[in-house]
Amino acid sequence: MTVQDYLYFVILPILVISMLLVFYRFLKGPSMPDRIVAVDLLITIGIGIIAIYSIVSDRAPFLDIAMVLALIAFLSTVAFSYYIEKKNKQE
Amino acid sequence: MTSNLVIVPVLWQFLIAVAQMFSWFNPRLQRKLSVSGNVIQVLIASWLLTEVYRQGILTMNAGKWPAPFGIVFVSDTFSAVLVLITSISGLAVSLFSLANIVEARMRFGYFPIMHLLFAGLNGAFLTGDIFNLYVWFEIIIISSFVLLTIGGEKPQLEGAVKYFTLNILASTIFLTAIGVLYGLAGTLNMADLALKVAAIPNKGLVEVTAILFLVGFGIKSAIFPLYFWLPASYHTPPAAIAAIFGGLLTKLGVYAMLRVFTLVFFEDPIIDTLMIILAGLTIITGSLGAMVQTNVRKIFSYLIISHIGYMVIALGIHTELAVTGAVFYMIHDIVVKTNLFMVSGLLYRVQGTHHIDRLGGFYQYYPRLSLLLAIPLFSLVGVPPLSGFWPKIDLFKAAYLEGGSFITICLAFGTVITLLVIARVWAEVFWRPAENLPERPNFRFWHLFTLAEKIQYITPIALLSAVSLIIAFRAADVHRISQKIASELMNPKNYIQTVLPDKSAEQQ
Amino acid sequence: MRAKFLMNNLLAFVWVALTGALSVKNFLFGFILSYFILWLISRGLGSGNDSGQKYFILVPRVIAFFFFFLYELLKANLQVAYDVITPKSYMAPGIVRIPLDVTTSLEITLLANLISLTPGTLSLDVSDDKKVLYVHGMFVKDKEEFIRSIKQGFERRILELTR
Amino acid sequence: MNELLILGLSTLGALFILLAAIGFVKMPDIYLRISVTTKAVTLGIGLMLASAAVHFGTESIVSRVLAIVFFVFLTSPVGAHLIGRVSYFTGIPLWKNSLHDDLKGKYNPTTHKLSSSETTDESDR
Amino acid sequence: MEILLAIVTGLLYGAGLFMMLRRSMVKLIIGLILIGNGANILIFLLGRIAKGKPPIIPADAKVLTELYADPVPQALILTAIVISFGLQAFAIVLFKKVYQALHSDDLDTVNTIDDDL
Amino acid sequence: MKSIILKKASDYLLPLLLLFSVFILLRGHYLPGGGFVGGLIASIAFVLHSFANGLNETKHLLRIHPGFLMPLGLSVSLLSGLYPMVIKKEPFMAAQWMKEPLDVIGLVGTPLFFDIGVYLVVVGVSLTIIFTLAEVA
Amino acid sequence: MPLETGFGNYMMLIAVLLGGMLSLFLVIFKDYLRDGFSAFFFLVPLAVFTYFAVFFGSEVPALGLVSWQQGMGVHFEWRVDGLSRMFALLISGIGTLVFAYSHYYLKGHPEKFRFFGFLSLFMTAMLGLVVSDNLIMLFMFWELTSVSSFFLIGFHYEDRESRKAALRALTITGLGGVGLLIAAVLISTVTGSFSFQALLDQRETVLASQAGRIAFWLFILAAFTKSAQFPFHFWLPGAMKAPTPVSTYLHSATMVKAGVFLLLKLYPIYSALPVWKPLLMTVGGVSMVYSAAQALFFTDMKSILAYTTLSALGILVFLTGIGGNEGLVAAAAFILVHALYKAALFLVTGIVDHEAHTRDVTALHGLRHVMPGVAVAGAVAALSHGGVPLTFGFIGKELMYESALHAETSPVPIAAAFITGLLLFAAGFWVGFRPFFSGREASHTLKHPVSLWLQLPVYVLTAGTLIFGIWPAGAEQMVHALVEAAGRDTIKVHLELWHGFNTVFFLSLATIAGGIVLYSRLVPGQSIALKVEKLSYSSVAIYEKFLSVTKWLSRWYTDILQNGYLRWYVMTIMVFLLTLVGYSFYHGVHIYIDFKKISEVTLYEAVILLLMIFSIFYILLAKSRLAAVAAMGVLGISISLMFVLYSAPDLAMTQFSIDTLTVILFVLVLYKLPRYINISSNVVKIRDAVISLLFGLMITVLCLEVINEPVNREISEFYAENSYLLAKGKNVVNVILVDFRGADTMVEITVLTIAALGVFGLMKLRLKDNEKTWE
Ligand code: NA
Ligand code: NA
Repeated sequence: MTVQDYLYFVILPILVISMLLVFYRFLKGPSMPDRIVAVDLLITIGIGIIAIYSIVSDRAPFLDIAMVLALIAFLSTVAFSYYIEKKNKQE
Repeated sequence: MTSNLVIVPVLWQFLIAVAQMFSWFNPRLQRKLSVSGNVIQVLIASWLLTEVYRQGILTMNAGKWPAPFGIVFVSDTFSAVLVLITSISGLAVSLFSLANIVEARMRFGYFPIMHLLFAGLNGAFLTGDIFNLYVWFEIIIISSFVLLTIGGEKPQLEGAVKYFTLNILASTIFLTAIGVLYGLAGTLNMADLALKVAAIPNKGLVEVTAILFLVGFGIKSAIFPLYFWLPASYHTPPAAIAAIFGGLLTKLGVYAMLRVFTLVFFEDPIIDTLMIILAGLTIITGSLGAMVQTNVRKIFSYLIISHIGYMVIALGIHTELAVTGAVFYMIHDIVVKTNLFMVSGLLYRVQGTHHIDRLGGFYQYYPRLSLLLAIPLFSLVGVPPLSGFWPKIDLFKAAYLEGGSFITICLAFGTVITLLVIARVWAEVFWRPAENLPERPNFRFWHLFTLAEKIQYITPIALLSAVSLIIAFRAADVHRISQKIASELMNPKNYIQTVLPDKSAEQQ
Repeated sequence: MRAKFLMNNLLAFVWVALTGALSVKNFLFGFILSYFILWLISRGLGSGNDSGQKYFILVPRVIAFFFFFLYELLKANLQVAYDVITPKSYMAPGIVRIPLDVTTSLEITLLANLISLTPGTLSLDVSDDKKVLYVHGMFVKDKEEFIRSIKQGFERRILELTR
Repeated sequence: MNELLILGLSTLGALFILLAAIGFVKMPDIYLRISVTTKAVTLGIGLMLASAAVHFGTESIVSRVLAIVFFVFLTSPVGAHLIGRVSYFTGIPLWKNSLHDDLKGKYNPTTHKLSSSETTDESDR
Repeated sequence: MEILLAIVTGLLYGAGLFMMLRRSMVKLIIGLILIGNGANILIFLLGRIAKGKPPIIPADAKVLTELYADPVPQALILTAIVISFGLQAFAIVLFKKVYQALHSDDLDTVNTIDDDL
Repeated sequence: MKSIILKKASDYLLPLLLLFSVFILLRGHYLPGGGFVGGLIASIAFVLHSFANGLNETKHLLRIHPGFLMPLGLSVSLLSGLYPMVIKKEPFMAAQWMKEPLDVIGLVGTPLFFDIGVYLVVVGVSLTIIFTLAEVA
Repeated sequence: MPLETGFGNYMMLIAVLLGGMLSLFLVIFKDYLRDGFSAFFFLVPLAVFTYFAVFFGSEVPALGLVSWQQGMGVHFEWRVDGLSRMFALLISGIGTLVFAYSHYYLKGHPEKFRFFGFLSLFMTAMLGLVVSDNLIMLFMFWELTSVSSFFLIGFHYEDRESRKAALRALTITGLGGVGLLIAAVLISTVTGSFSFQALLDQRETVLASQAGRIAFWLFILAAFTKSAQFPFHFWLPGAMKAPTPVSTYLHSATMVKAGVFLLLKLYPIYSALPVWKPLLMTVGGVSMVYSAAQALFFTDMKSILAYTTLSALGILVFLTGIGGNEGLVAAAAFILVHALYKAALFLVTGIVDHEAHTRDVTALHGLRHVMPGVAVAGAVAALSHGGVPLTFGFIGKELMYESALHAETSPVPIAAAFITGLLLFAAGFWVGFRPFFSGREASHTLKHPVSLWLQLPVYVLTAGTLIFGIWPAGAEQMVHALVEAAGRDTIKVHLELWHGFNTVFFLSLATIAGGIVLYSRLVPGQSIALKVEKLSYSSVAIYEKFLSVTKWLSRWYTDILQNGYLRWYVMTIMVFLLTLVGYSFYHGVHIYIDFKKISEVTLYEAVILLLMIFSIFYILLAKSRLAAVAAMGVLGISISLMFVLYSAPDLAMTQFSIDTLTVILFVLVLYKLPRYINISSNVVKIRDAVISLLFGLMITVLCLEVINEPVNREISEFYAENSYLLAKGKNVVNVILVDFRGADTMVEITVLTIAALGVFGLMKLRLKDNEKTWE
């Protein structure tokens, strides 16, 4: 078993299973912040998947995607928080 | 022949728009740029047409990449003629906007967006690449959305929701069709597609693709039963905007269909039959709709639908005769429909309503103006020898010879109803005495207009009326051009050879 | 002025890191680029007024701080991991009010982020007068001890860095 | 050597992430969920990226990985803070077994101003 | 794999249509976005998919020689995504404006215009 | 949103993101990235700043209305296409490259300027849309 | 036949267009002309009359051609033979009289010059029609007569009835016009041109062809509508809303005869059809009897004349139907006869109306005292109308009886002709005799004597009636030429005053006797006419009913389709697409999947797709808007990851950044909205779900089928090879975007710009009330 195989057959499955778990929480909620955190987590795990995938496929350019994800994922969290805060102020 | 001239009509509009965006806070300058720019545009378009007439099909390989690898712009006679007609209509609309569009709208980008719309139209007419056609379609769609909603009046918004949704749906179907086509043929250049699609053994899939294109373009051209967005929206924006829409946008769909269904997809009896049925139903639906409307602009809107049917006939009857008639009709229709919506704007300006039951007395007050307005109205009807009449000869002939009795009857029906509807408009709007005119909120007597305003209202209408009269009295010339276009469309070999000189050489 | 110069250098380094080409020219390019960006946004950044000397003492402290942080991170992570894995819960969560000694926004932010980054604690908010930090903790059996650990740990070290 | 390092780093990272995911599902209230996940995942990602850096080994990749890690470490606690405070004043309750709530009543419901005063409300529950 | 992807594509189109057939304007926009995504994936899928072979020429090479994913659909989708973004942005704002004018998210309140005016 | 933490973080994130966006823009010809993504990242940077500091701060910082970046970017792109056509008598958009690559930036040619135009337009567009919405909403 | 060339051709063109030129002159200069200027207008038709009278002898038909739309086969192709000459002379001759008459009749009328404009335009149309030897040219002038008639009927446009009548006339004649156009086109598909001469030359081929036979019915439609034959007759009485000179000129003497003209012109081609004779005789016969009877129900002089005109048109069609020498001669003579007496009667009516301000025969009597000359003229015209010997009307009636008598063995035709003659006699007397000669005292007094401008035209016409009545041989040559032209036969026409004591003579006597009895017994009254009109089976009523039903149906049809519900529109379009594609799949695509071309599924791919599927369903079912938006975020991440897996790094980046921005947009917009609505019933949901499912299925199947097909990678190979070497970039996607397909990107950023400008304008622009377009 090469490192590649290990990453492919062990690490990637672990990561996608984590994704499923997080997604389960997304579906379950119960509150909106839960879902927002879930989305944020999914992105972050996605970064991990991309990192591993770049090793598996031996393509460094994929890491750049991870970089972009890391940079701007934060903004949706900010936006959702902004939304909830503003919405609450209305009431 | 390769020539950069092909792209100039597009780039020129871009330049005007950019210059206007830079003078965002100076609507006066924008107005001047618009009118003078469009005058030059007409010259450019005439030049292009002359060159195409002299040298044959012109191409321009963007980025110097040979077709089919880069995007190629192609101007055959059809494209060049449409660019010219668009430019003339554009000039008229540009003049008409000066008085018809309130300055508030100009301060929010009316002019640059209008010019980008023209750039889009010219681009769509001139491109030789199917995906590039899609992006031009998008530029047209988005600018028409913006023009439709600019000002944000309630009826405009309501109309826009429908216009928007259904047109986006159309684009998406179009995009899907492109995806499928690329999956099948692996190319996007239309001439190359012509060669490669012909070589695809699975004709069933090609037919499905053709249907996707048909529906996508069908929505844009407002054929039955895909036209719903048109009567829901065309009567809502200011007249100058409605004039661009009414004259040009649906015709673009027809252009795309004519192009794609003569170049890429070969004759398919099922689609031909379908097209004939659709053309007939389009004529009938539009006519019936026009009969019952009471808003002048809605009447015109339904007439647009009805007359789209005339052009769609050519797609059902794949003969040079039918295409000649359709192309001739298209040339006439662009000019006249643009003019009609400007007429509706003038009527509104002096009467303060679009409603046929409240309009009236126009003849009584403005007999000479009425006479001018009668030209587009009766040109539309096709009272001989006005422009709408000539293409009908070929259309009727083609319909009878190849299309069968159904389409012939529909064509006759459409002709009679158009006559009735316009006669009714004449009787109700021009003849019937007006009531309570001065009490209306937007009412203003014509003689109270400033001279500049009068000129800005009259010149464009007169310009387009003159063009339609020229079309009428030089019908044989227009007919000859239409025949040339039809023959180019029906025998695309020359087109393919010009775009793909190497490939065609290989094949021989 | 000095702060800006530092910032500028920092950004130029980041540029070098990003492009991965460590050369004088690249650094200069990054410098010019970040100069431009700083100029672009100069109105938006609060003008720093810390003296320039710090720059030289700062480096060793930063390194020490970094290792302290790593240690805390690992330790707390294991603690939480244990609690997540084992079915029995040892959790005693709660929101705790922590009066602050740090005063500048930078210090507060640094502190809050570090607290959040270590497992089991989460900075919820800072009071509008910047005097109090509200922290959610997973294991707050003893509130005073909890407050003390934060004040003695992260806050003290941050103050060492910035003052 | 490199391979072992990759194995170690990625395994550790994957475990942290898995742990965070499990915690995210298991934890009883939003604050705990945020608390558990933010850092575990941040750490996990850092380790994953580190293994990639080891794998490619080039200067540019390493510096890029460092940059990403820096970004993540900078942004994720801020995000956690934002979501956490928003959760609080939208009234999402703490877990029933929570011991303290010093924030209770400190937010002005209309202005969202947070006061620093030490009122009597902070008593244990 | 292609089968699954084809199913997802179909699902996106179907779901988009279903949302467009609702009365809520927000749902309409979501529907349009879904169909748009569907179209992108369709182009992607029909351009044939390839795993782990981005069409980027390696630093030490001058041409792409080994297997690579077809870059054309990618470029098309990129253009399409960007264009849809423009349209979506406009749609969202249009919708906001309609809501301001009509105080309703219900599409059935915007059909006065088809009656005579 | 009033959050000291966010505000402080955004002070650092803004220049970082902008830098990053230029990085992404310039490398697009060789590696993933380009004017479009670069522009998006730049605009996201400003949006983030506006979330943290309020719209007026961000506008103040930008000096000009972001809308003017649109015609600016369009002209840059258009000119990079027109240059070969008008000056070199070649087809529209026929790429013109400098003979030798520059350091750091690499080979400079009209496609690069084209991409810069894209970048500017994207920044202008995103910011115009979002600022308009944020102001009115 | 000599073909005119050069100057002669242009002379003809000028003669035809002279009226049009006058019309154009009036449009431009009418505001600068003094009222009296119109006194010169009659010179225009007079010149034309002279031209036709002098330059075209009856011996030789003349042909000519001024080429116009070269290549479309449409030219100013003219032919002057006996038929067109007679019509041309009538048009220009009566035109001269009407022009002169109108000069005084409309004295001081503010719209006088408009009136003359249309009148002279009409003259051009009518002249063009009768000289055209090109079917399209003929159609063109035919339509022009309809249009100018429309404007003339609507001359008093402020009157609702006038507008209605004008519309009605245009509807009916327009219908016929379209028929004529199609007929012309059909003929051209057989003969290869629009030339009438070609049609004549190839008449056998035409008759044998389907197109030729369909064309026949369309020609008939055109002729019957124009010449107001039953059941299309109802537009003509309404047309009497036009000023009296118009009624004289258009709706009695000339335009309405265009249909008859067409029938006569087609006679050599279509009279060979077995249906010709029965069709024309029946329709003409019914028209003549029915209208003659109706004429007696009115008291308005013009209405009476309108119905007698209808009857006369019926007679003409009837006679054309009989055909042969006798029928044609009778028809030809009757055209002239009718033109003379009917024009006179109309003009007399006009004088009475002008002087007494009423046209009600029951209110008029003894006018002989105030306008003796007019009274005599009226009486002469009435006598001619009744077919009394020594008037031209007598000759006409004799010929009609004779041909009716010989037409069939059945007595029906002659009976119909006799009844018609009887009724017409009485009707003519009511108009031409009764207002002047009944009663002792004049019902009205005049302020001035009747102007000579009004009287002279009447005298000219009555003189013609008398001259030809006494000396019928004078008209012989014209009638002969017409018959020769129509019949394509050289026969000798002999018109005589005295035919001896035969059946026809006794019938004539009986007509006069019966007519006198009828005239003296019947009291004019409107009541019957009103009753007839009220009966729902009268033509007008049926027409109106038809119109309203059509309108109702159109409204219903239009509203069903365009019902305002966006989702209905979407559904219709999609169902249409589904049906077409479904049909195409069904008959043309063999559905199979080649598993060799399908790659295997791995866990992580499956999970990512699962994530996509779940988030899609979540979006569908989400109760909260924000949750739906968040799920869109999840969908976006999954799509990005998929793009990463399948080697599209640029796509992944872009997709992700765009999704982030979209979330921000939603967030900025959504927070002020009311509750997320969910109103559809379950039935509707299930229906929509089924449609959506089918649509999705269609896409899935389509995808799988396309994947089966072979791939052509010519383009992408070119990019792979040349991206670096020629375009100097290594990220092929980016090189495509900025170089290979840079034009797409140029447009794309423009789209974005416009969208941004749109958003800006939409949110920021607030129109003031006076800037709004909508009321
Ligand atoms: Na679209
Ligand atoms: Na923590």
